Amino acid sequence: MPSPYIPNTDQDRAAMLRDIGAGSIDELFQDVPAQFRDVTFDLPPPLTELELREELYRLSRQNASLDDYACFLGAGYYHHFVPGVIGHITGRSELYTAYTPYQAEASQGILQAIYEYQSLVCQLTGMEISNAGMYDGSSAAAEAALMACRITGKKEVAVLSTVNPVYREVMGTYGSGQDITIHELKPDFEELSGKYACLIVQQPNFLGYFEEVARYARLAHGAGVLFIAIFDPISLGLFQPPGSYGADIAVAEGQPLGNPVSFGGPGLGIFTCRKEHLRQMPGRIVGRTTDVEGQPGYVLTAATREQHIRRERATSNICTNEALVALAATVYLAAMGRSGLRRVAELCYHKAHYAAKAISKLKRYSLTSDQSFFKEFVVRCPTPPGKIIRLLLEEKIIGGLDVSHLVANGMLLCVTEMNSRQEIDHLVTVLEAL
Amino acid sequence: MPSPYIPNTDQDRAAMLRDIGAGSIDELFQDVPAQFRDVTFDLPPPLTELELREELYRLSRQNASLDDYACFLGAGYYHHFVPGVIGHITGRSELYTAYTPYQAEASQGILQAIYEYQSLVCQLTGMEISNAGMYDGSSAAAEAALMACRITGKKEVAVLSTVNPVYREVMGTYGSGQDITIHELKPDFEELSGKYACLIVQQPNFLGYFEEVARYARLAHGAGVLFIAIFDPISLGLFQPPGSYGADIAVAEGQPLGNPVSFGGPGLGIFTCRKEHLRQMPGRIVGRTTDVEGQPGYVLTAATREQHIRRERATSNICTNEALVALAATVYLAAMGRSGLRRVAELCYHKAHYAAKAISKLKRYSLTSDQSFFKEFVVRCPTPPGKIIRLLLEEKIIGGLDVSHLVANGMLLCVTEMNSRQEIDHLVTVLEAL
Amino acid sequence: MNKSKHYLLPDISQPGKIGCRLPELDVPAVELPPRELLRQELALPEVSETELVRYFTSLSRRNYGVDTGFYPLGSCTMKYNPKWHENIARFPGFQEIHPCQPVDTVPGALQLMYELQELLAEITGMNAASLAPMAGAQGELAGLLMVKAYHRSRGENRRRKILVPDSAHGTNPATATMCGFEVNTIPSNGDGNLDLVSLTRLMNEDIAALTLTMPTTLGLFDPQIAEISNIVHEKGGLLIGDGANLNSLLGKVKFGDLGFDCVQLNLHKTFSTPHGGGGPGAGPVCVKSNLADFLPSPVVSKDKREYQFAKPSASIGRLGAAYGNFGVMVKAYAYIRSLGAEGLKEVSENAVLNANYIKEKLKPYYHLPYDRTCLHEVVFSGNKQKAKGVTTLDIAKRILDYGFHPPTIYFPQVVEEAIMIEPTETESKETLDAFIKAMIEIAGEVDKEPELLHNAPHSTPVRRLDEVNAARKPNLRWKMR
Amino acid sequence: MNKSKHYLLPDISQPGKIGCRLPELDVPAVELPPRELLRQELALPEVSETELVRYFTSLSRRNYGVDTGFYPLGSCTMKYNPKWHENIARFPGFQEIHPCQPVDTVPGALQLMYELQELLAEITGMNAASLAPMAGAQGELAGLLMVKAYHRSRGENRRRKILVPDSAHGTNPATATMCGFEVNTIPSNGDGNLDLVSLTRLMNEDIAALTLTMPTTLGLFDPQIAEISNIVHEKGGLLIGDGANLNSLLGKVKFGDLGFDCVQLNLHKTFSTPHGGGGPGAGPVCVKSNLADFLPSPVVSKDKREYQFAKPSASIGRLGAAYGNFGVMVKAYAYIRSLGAEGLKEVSENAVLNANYIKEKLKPYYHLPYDRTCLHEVVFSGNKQKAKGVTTLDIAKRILDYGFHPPTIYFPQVVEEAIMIEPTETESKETLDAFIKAMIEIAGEVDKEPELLHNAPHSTPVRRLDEVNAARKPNLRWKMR
Ligand SMILES: Cc1ncc(COP(=O)(O)O)c(C=O)c1O
Ligand SMILES: Cc1ncc(COP(=O)(O)O)c(C=O)c1O
Repeated sequence: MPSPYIPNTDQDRAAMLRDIGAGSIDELFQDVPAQFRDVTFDLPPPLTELELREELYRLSRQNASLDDYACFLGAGYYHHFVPGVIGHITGRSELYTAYTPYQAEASQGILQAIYEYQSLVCQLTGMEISNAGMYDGSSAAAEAALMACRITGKKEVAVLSTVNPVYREVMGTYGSGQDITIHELKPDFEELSGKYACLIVQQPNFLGYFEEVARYARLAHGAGVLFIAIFDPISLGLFQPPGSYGADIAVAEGQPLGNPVSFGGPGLGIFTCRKEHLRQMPGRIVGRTTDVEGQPGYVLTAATREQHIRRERATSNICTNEALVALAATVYLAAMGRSGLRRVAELCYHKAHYAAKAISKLKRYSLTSDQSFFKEFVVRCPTPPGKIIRLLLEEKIIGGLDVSHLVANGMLLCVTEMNSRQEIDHLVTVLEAL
Repeated sequence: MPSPYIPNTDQDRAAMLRDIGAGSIDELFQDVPAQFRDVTFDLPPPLTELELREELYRLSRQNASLDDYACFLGAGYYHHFVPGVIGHITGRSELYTAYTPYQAEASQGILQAIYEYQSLVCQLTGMEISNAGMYDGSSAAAEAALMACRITGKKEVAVLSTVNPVYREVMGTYGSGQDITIHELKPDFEELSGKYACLIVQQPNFLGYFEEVARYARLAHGAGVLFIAIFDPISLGLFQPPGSYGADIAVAEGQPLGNPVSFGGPGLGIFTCRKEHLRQMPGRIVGRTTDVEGQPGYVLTAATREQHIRRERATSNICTNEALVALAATVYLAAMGRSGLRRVAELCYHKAHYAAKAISKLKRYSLTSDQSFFKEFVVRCPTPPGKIIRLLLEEKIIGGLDVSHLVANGMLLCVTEMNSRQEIDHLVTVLEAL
Repeated sequence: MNKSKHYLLPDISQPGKIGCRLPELDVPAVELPPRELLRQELALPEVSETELVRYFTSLSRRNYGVDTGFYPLGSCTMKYNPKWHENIARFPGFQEIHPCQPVDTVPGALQLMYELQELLAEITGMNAASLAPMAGAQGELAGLLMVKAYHRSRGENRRRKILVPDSAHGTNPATATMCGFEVNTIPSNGDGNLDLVSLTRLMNEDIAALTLTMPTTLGLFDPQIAEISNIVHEKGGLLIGDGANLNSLLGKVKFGDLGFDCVQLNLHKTFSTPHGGGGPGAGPVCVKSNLADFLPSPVVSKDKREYQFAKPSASIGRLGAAYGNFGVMVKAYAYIRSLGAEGLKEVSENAVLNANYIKEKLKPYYHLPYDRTCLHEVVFSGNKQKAKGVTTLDIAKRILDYGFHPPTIYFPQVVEEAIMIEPTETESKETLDAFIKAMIEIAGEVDKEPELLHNAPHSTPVRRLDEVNAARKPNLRWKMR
Repeated sequence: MNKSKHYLLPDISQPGKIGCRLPELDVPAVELPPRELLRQELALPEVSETELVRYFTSLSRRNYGVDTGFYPLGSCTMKYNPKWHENIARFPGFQEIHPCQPVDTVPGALQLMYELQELLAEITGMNAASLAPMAGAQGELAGLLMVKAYHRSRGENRRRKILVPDSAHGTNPATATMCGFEVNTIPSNGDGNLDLVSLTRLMNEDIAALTLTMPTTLGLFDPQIAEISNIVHEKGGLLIGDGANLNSLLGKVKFGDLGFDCVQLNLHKTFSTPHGGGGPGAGPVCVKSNLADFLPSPVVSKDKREYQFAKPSASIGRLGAAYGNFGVMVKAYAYIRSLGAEGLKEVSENAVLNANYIKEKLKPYYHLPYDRTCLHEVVFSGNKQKAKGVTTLDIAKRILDYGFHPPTIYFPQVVEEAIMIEPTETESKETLDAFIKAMIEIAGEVDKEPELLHNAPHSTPVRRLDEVNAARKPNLRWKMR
């Protein structure tokens, strides 16, 4: 049976072969040495749309979805509210079926949206410039480290031990190619060596607590070291943005801005820095210009940094990024606006504190720190958290992250605007009863 | 908090009131006598999108959806395959947020789509003309009866007793206003009185079996009676269309053409007839024409039949119809095409017969007729079907329709391309075990 | 960017293409029925999914919707529709349920319908409701069939006439005829209100009901409503409301208080379900107790915590094969729940404010036949311009060139060269100002460059279309074999 | 119809508007943290949902996608993407799952990933795969980091160079640099193949690997592949494939058979997940056994019927914070399952047929530097036209006026004034014919009306944009307070 995705008919193929002057399609593969040709492929038989739908629906139903569970899991990916309007806009097929906007005149929609994205991200972070986005938060952090090494000509990177360990691992991977070493610093250092290209701090940190970023910025700058901040974009609705506490480069996972958790991908690497570093920035950048008639328009710009122009001297190899996720973030920031984003952050803050307080009052549970936090915090459990997490599942609750390797019997809990009081109370009741 | 759906701000409102010269919005309601103004409304408090989503998701999950159950229920609404492409096209907001295309130059998309719809429906039915659609199959049938009365100047309508009883009820409602009486005829009559405006036959009939439509057409036309056919559009992939067996008017429920069952609404009333009856047809009609530059274009036409021009002398009061459902049907027919629609009909036919045969072999079950059928048939159950239907539910099967008021212990089963062999076998096994 | 030649499906059809593949038969095939039942040929287009999507996408790009821009089509309440409600209506638990499933497998659906009945009754100040009607006009049909059944039940068979104001929507008289009534038209007076003298004269024991649109199709609230209700009821008639314009009274005024016995609502207008290019809609009817037993079937009733479909004792019967347009009900329900009482009031207040703003701003440029406070819409006349040789049709077409959808024109028929503008509450002052500016510029063009208007539109995918020829030589379909 | 003034979000922002309402706090509020942690101001635009939707809808209408029309952007494989796969990726069971959930609560997700690994390994003829890379370039990064780790594990630390053909995509050399390698470029020969003489000369024990795109970015299959593999492997080097052009070999030829040790795939090209205007993509790496232990982490392993995430014993580590772009994997998996082996073969055959058809038809009009059978794409040169004062850029812009997206231009750099056309298999002969006709007309215009090309495009929402000034005076954002 013909394929709905291949419109040529047998007649078409015959006519085209005739015009080409080839006897068969196989002839067109003549450059492939015979021994490599037409080998067998052991693949499952094709499925029609009807069959595929049933099979994949069944597969998807094996997963416990956050639609049906209360979720107190964060640790880098967050279950925030995604306004319904976003899917309608990212679902506009002129946008999602387009390529990277190389031909500006045919791509003003996407280009202008990226310009909005860059602007909104700058407004949000207080940073001077933003690129069009990287793969995810961790690879953006890794690229930031590489960029700091390029700028400073150094090869050592200092990362606070309170940074998400997975991020540190990704930096390690990225750094390994150029023999860049990643040093883990405990938070309480009082002086910083000038050998480092940069100091990387996460705010709030992996365990949810606020760092003394101003102090770190001072220490870094005092030592001629660039200061890189990894931030939670939602927290910026309420808390100091990296631009105001001295970050030279600031990166983040942009998923919380209007995107589902999606098993951790696609995400969005937000990447911002100070203007002076533009030429060292990785990734795509859109600029505003005018057409021959003087109308405003948008183009990809500063491309001499990029692989397709600069090849082995490019600032990064990144090519395809996460444009559609960035579009969702753009719509999210516009939909929320000044007051909405603040409200989201407030809801997270107060609900998380409500939960923390209630749990800390339980006999066998306690908080492991009295530092300020935003929406995540660590609870010390009476038994290994792994066991508790299992039991919570039976109550249709996805519990926190087991961080007992970092904090004895520690479970990292996250509370967002998606958690109703009822859910939180239920969690507390269940924890108590376990 | 401001509403996302009301963009005016307080300042806007103040400025506008100033320009209007009104002191308050209340002043604008001055024509409403004071005693009627600002009464209280006892409604539940407003919900934000987040809250609404949770509440309605919970409500929806209380319903047993066909995604999670095997469905053998038909009886006028059918669980056929809806190609995924349809939702993407009906989801184009230029189409679904538009009104009826009164301003043709701004509505060429919808107008052209309706022209395609009318054409495809004519091709499918073998009828000469089609309107742009009615509310549903039953109201289309009722309007067909009224139209027959207008054409013939008579007030009595003959309906075969094998027509869907609900359709007969709707005809009764529509007829009651004009004192039109609906007569129920048993299928075996040999002669037809000329007093009837029309004879209405359903093919295949309510119980799934084929009627001798040619004989009925002969009898009707011989008596100067119009012949109206109610058909199943999917059956036309394989079986004779109404245009070929002499229907003067042919109507159908169009839901099976690419639309979910949706608890029975929205549906689509397909309405076709012979060209000579154009001026008596109810509903919107689109025609092809040209613009001042000679380019082809489409407009609403033959509007002098309609309520907004003809008022009390209109052929019907219908105004809003089911345009978006008709669009889905259009895409469906185009996506399926010649071979696809035939395939759907074949799958239904063979699977239904496979199921019927297997059930008829069970000790305590039998078929109640040996007439030819398409995808529906009646099974005589050993106990009242209501009980069996309950028990099937426990096996995640939505059984057939209880028709024991028509056929003793009869259950009307429907099998479509959505029922896999496995599902059918499961049904048979469960029935046997009950 | 889209320099596309005109084509239709048969033009891109080619034997052997397919837009959707179907599974192989997984059971043994059986013999087909006798040949005379089988169809010989089925000439449908054959296109691939790629071509299908491109074709319909390009059609969509030749269409104007609310999401494209301002759509002030009077009487149609073209408001912005919350996007998320579209998703809700597509939840499998709402969309993938069969109307004949045992009711206890769909309690969520019945609860939603029951609560929507209650909400609509509360909003209109009536006692009962049925969601069965599938559009406004079918709601009107239900209303007048109830009127008929009501009078019959009281032995008053002589009431064979319906009074209909001259400004009424075409569906009102058309419905009366469908119900076997004779239509008597009542004129409007100089203020745009119902002429009470005529009403008093015409109202007698032959009259079954007066159908009244409130606010009227002139966008006006008739302040005589209490008298009207009295006059009609005193003679034993019923007052039937056309509630299509409820958007301006939402959360402010109750139909029940005004004396109406029955009113149909257009969920696809007031309750913000998109129009779909002409449907689906929904036209629930809300009634006072006197008509409750006659409501169309089914209604949803509640007994303890169980919901059931029920047929009112003297029901006029069914209007469709199922329960009405459930998919539309879901969106309307979502809308009401998202707004609450306060939100509904904001809707009507802003709708009315917007209409009055346009009225004041355009009054110096276009003739305003009824110079008084309006509600949700304002009706101008193009008379001034007509005198200069430019028709309302020309103006409407010219508006297209400014990037707006034109208002409703030539309706209501009581206003010559009518231009009926309904901005709705979902439009911002900025949008209104841009529209007002365009309308003023157009008024200027009438004097300076009338040809610009005669030849408008200039910027649409097609130019002005020949409707006369379309009607004279109907081309209603293509043919292919 | 859309005569719209240019505006940005701040232009439609007004204090007090909101695009999405949020719930009230349902728990007691607590004290906020110290003031120095709090932000003073947050200057984001404020717009209503109506305005938001209109704005972005209008942006979409100023954009060209595959669903709008033919998009023959060479090297990018802009094929039509099955619509239903979009829906599958949005199933809550795929989209609403958290990467840190206990793995036994997401067995369906792990099974899908595991099977996709297996399917990709089979399709490429390799032994193992990791889905971690989030785009093609990151897959390349994974490949060269594995090369580095591999040689290190064997103590061959001196291999610090990568050979890269001059026709290679920019990501190839850029990746080599990111991995700390030095890049040595190998020229192409007169046939567009790799110059074997140079390869032999440059290949030595300092070379870690040759990265080879196959088919090449010239759209050609290099028939010397067996020799190339031998030369590289004999000196202990690895052969690393850039599999971005796999679309032409799907179901026909296996990378593993050709001698490759590693290849990255671009799921967003070959496996039909839409490009999203520049992502997300996915760039899985498939490797022979020699590299399997080095694969980026995590991979999914299967033990009896249990799936687990695993870290290969000598893994280069993680490339991202989770498991790669799962949402993209779902669509690619759906695509492979819907096509099967036979379907994949039809894809490549038709892709190649379409490219050769265009090649033959346009050869008389545009210079064809390598006049031989091509695979998925054909590279012309605009040299002839350049001689007449019309550049490839002019031609590309003129193509826009004919309603098509232009091909890739000025790449690969080995061809002067390159015009790189990749039609893909999802285009019909009718579409190709229309494009060919346009290209021929444009060739005619070069002679007759070169100004038409210099000033092109004429019909796009904006005319030709000033890129030089954009780069010189970067305006990269708006500001608002
Ligand atoms: C005042 C009025 N009444 C009745 C109707 C008819 O409603 P529907 O189109 O839903 O049948 C309309 C619709 O245009 C209307 O504006
Ligand atoms: C040949 C080739 N290699 C590599 C890449 C890079 O892939 P990605 O854009 O997914 O990073 C591309 C993409 O344009 C390509 O065409």
